[in-house]
Amino acid sequence: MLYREAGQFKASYAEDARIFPIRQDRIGFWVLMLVFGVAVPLLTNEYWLKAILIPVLIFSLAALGLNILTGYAGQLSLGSAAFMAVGAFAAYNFMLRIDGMPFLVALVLAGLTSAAVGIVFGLPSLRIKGFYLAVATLAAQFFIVWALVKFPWFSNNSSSGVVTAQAVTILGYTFESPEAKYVLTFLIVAFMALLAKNMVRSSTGRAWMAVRDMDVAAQVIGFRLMRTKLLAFAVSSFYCGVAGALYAYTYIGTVEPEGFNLDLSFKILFMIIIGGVGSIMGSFLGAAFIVLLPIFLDNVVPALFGDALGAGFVSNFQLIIFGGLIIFFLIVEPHGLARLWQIAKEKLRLWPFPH
Amino acid sequence: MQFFIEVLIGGLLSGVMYALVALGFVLIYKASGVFNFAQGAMVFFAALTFVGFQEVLPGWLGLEAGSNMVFWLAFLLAFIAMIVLGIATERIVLRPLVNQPHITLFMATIGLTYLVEGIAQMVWGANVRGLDLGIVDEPIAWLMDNYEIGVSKFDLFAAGVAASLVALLAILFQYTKVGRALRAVADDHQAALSIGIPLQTIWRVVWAVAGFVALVAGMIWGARNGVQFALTFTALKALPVLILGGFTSVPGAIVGGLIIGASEKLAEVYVGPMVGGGIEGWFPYMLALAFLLVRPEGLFGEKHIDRV
Amino acid sequence: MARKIGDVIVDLQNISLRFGGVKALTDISFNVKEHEIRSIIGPNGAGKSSMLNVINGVYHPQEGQIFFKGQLRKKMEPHEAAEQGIARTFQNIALFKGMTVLDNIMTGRNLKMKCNFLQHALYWGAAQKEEIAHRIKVEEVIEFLEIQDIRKTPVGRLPYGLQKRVELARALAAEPHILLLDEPMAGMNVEEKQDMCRFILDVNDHYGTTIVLIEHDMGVVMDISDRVVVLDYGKKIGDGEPDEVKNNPEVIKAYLGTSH
Amino acid sequence: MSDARGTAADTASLDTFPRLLMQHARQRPNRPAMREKEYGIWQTYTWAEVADKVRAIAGGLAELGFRRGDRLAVVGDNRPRLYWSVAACQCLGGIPVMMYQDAVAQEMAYVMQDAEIRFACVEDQEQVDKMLEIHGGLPLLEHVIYDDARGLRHYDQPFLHGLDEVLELGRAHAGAHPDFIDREIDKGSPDDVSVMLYTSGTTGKPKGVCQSHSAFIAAARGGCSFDKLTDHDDILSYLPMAWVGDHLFSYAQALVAGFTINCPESGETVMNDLREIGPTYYFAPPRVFENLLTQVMIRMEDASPFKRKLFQHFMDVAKRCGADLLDGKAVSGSDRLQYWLGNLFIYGPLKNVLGMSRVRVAYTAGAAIGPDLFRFYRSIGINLKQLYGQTETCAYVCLQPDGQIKLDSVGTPAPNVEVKLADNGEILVRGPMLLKAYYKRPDATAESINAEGYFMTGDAGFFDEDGHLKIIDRAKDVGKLTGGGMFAPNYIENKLKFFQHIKEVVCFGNQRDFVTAFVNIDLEAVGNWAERKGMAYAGYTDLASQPQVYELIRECIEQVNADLASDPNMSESQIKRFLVLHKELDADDGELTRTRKVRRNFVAEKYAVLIDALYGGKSSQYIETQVTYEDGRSNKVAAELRIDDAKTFPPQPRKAA
Repeated sequence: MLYREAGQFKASYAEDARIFPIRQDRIGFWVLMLVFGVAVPLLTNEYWLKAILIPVLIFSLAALGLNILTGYAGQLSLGSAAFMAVGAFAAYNFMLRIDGMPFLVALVLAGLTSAAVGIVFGLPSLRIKGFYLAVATLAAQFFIVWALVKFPWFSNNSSSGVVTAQAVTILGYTFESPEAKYVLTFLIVAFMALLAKNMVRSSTGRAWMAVRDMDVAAQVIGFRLMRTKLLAFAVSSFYCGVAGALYAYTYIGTVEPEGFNLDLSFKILFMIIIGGVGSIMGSFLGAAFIVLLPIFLDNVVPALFGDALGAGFVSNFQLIIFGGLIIFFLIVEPHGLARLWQIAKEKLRLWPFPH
Repeated sequence: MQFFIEVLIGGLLSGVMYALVALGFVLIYKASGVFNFAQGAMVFFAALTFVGFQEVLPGWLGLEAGSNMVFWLAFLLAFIAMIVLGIATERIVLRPLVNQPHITLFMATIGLTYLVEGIAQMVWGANVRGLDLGIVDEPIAWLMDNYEIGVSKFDLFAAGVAASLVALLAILFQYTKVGRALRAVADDHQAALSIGIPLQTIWRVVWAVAGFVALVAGMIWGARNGVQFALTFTALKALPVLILGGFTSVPGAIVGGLIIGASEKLAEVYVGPMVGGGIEGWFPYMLALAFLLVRPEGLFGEKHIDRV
Repeated sequence: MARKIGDVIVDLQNISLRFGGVKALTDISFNVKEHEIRSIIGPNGAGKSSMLNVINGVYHPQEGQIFFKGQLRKKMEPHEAAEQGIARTFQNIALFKGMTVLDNIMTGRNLKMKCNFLQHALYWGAAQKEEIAHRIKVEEVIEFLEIQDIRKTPVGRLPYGLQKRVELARALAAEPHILLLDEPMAGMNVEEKQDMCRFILDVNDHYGTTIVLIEHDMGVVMDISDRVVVLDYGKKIGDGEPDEVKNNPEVIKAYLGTSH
Repeated sequence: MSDARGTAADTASLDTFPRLLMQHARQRPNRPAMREKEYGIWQTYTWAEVADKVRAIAGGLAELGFRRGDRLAVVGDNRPRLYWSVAACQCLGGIPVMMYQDAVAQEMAYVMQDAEIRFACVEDQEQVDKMLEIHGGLPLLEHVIYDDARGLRHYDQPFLHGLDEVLELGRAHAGAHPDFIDREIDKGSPDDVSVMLYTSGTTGKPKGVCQSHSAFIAAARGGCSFDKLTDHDDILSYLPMAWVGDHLFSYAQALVAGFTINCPESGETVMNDLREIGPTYYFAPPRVFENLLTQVMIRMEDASPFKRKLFQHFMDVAKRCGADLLDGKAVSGSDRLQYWLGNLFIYGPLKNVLGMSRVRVAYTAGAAIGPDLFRFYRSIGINLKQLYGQTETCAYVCLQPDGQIKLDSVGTPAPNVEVKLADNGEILVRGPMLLKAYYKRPDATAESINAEGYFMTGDAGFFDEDGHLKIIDRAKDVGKLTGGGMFAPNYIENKLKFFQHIKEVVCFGNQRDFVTAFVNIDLEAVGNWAERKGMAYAGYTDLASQPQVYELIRECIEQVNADLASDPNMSESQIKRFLVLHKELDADDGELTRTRKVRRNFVAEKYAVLIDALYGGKSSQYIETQVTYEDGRSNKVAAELRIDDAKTFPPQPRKAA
């Protein structure tokens, strides 16, 4: 309906291969960027930034990581949280143990550390598939969290591995206010999302998807399974690692290994299932959905039923809603919110025609 | 030496209990190719339902709390609840997802896990409850006196129950019509369908049986550690067992359980101290993982070649 | 310039292949010459597909040797075969269902693409240049196989016949020396078959690609192949020019025994 | 795409096409001259590139021995390289002879003999094969040049040349004689014949119409100034190059105004390519607009009830005030608002989906267009207009001026064109755009141009009160019923053809007591209608014979009869009996011309038995007919055709509308 594509012809392959080939989409995209990059930090209050927007961004990044592995490369992982933990603690230690370590460098190193760990735990994927692999990734989940708790060195000998993130300073400017932290997070996430999009739309992404869709055929046309899968694990873990570091540095500040438990891994998995497996945009939609839903329920449920039901009720209700939604989406729309948006868009492009 | 044997036996016995949970997985996997991550949640649900009924029944029926009557009634009701749960799952989750990739079904059962946990706690509340089967968790005196080996009566009892349950299932599979049909289905869905085996009925039966297994497991685990959310983690214990034993093999589940149980305890006792303990959380996985690299199809699972 | 057949390029000697107890291929020898169209025929389960899988390294025979361009080939992985210039299509279509036709065909170029994932991540610059360069190649294939109008369609939505064509396109995009086609015309209607035949001949003629072909449609096979090898229950029962094969009593027996 | 309008090219002093081309190459070297959808994108050629290629091709032709005055046959779809070879040929003072690419070899053979062709430039293997087929019979034909080499690798005839090869020859030639081309261009004179277009006349063999540079340039200039076309306009070139309209719009006007012509990827993708390019200047014969509308309606029928309601509502709004808004007439505020909303929700998207969002001027001609059809497009804000002209007049006689559109007229005489009516109502025209002559047919030339230099169009018509020309019919087709009433078959047929279910109609009645009709149903429209009715049918013949279909057609005819009854001169030519033909009238069977005009007499002879049946009062008639398919194969269709009566109405005075 809003689309006016007549006359938007492509005179070069560069134009044809743009991320947003349709002008209206480009406009929409930049409007969004301005809203969330500029308007939001100026207009919203601290609660929104701290409790909603920043976590949404960070989880989007984690979900993006998992989506690269599961959505694009087709390797299910239940250990995303653990890789976030690696990132968080790696960043902490780099900052702690190397004087004058610039934050952004620490962030990258954290990602690389996580990537390295990811490769190690990705090795089984060469021999095993499907939920065998999923189970294998549980090993990562438990082992990493355990290791971070058990070896005090990681947390600089703090009790039960709790660490407090150092101040974030870039070029002398210290990011303290939620606004500042939000903008920083926003920029990093946006940038990394762009990189991810670029990877999945070029040969790397095609290799992942080929392995996902039909690994034998992928081999036969010359993709190397090992290289492709391990790369997916590495990149995925890198994203989760960076997300973990941001989680510590721009979100809650004080983290403990137990915070990155299996439950969080599942939440991230839910984000991509609901948001859209194999879709960059889906990672964001899913993260937003999963972060907002509890908050929504917390506010709405009591309002509807009063507090008579007790605090436990809401949390149980949440479990039910989560579980229900997952099943619902897997049955009704396995490609999640992203696909729903796509369908809506197709309809808009064909409007007023149905097809 | 005694100590070693003691640990070993203890490990094997708890291994039996892992096997018990793993059994539930294997049943469902064999019949419907679903890797039911919710098995742990079902254990929790079953135990909670059982104790729940134990609490409320006296009030409702004016029976004397703790009487056998109450016990068996609660058991029956819990069993029925499990059957209902099983059938509902088949209807609501599996049927719509039939012919979907295994991985999708797997994720669906993760969703199911949350759903079941939520329902269970919403109905019965989240607080920890004790569960008394009337067997005290104390060493068997005779062994203690003669060999100075501490073996818990309770563990022995649990092992006994598990063993008899396995025997029961074995009989069910071998000698009943349903059992034969089920094996047929496990071998080849299409073929089974083509010779007129009602797949969905089979699934319902299997889910019900799995529910029953979950109930027994739940009661034993519950009696051991109290009925609480932690019961759901029994599933996480069972996974490495399955990887070892193979998803499709009942004996595999048993053997795998024993191996995991024993090695885990031994590792905890002998390796644990060196690394600060608490390793049974991940040790089984590492073991299973190491094992996977050598034999991806598990101890008893059958190897397959992809045809192109 | 008429197409001329060159020297032996692939030479299989006494190949035997077993899966566990099952014997898929027993002591089979035959060769493929450069630029020729070589057909493998035989009843279902004769081991035709296994033959191709042996050639491009999906299966590894327990016995026998494979000479490729003269030298003995040790055990090699499919992607190595691809690097050697062997491309193939599959009996039951093996397209990447989640991708568009264009992306599927682009995957065929992967071995010729040199950028690494970091360059891809940054995209603008080397990666983009490369993408475009290969897109041009791919577009030629698309034009060649006349699938312009489905370029951007997800392959899942295409009818069977077109999917087969796209799979061929993907294989062609790799500019292979040897093209292995596993029943490229199975389940096609007469028109689609004619088209496919035309394309196969065009490929062989235009690019001089050597083609090894499995096909059930005897008419087609006899029309387009230079030489035909006949398998039955994993054994070779005939080999030679179409006419010889047609009149080979064993072959006739084998075929009368089946529904072909 | 900048929306800034460029300025009309300053080309007043330039009087031949080659000079115009070179002028553009100097004036706007980097603006796009041509685009072609190829390899998935719109390959773009600037004026400089085009000029360069044209020079090269010209050089190559010269190298092959092409001489001033030679004729170059050009056959194929709208391909830039074919347009270039046209220009190249003109550079050398040669005469391009365009031929319809879907013509069968024999038809081509005739033209090539008639035009004494030595050089042919054809698109692809298909055309080359035709050339080879007729080559033997054409002693004059020396060289055949092809654009697309696909499938031609093993053709080793010495007289075959790839266009690339010719280009290379040309480059070499340019090296040897740098200023040869320029000198040749300088030799050209505006009165030289610039192109020969064959009229697929409704009678007799086609005649070659010789048009001079000055004629086409005059026509093009007139059109460009009339519609203020600039070098920023875009046009989609998809109609046969051999058709005068395409030569005027895609060649002459493009070279005069300097706008961009866009060539679709293939015949099948035209609609899609139209949507991508979104031309600002668009031409299509009525049937294309008709098909589009049919498509729209069919697709809307599957839409959700809400959407259908919305669509209906805003379409009514558009009917009410759309056209007026377009013509800048006064419209009430509420209507303006409603229309604005409609534009947001329906018209805008609709135009977008049709690829007409950017259309500034759209023309239709070649046949009368249905009032509803015409109103529809104008009401949704597409400035669709009609024009009138023939091959002999460079398709340039009358144009509808913006703001004064009448549904049933073809507008006022175009700049520098005189139009007057003969006593028998035949339209006579005079002006710079008239043909020089019919090639080698002084007799025909003399017949068609009278003493005062007026060209006799052969169409009958009259001027209405505002001086807008209104066409009724071919002058010679206008006949009399035995009752004395006037019988204008086309007039009636067109009225019928405006129904979406009717594709083609042939009426009879001259020297008869009443009017009868053959009907071709529109397979797609009626097919859909049938599907919704749940009727099963096997192909055209079967569907055409269904009683329900007869009902459907009868209703249409009776509506027309009612309408005719209200027109004093026409009330007697109401249709009394009709039948639905068992096969679609087809150019391959000679029943239609290449431009899909009915060959009335041919049809009358071919189906004489049916006509007799119609007038003989029979209720059915057996018939057996030869059908030729595209690929040349042919086959018999036989059927027992039903003949039905239609209700007629007593004459009544037109009610004040």
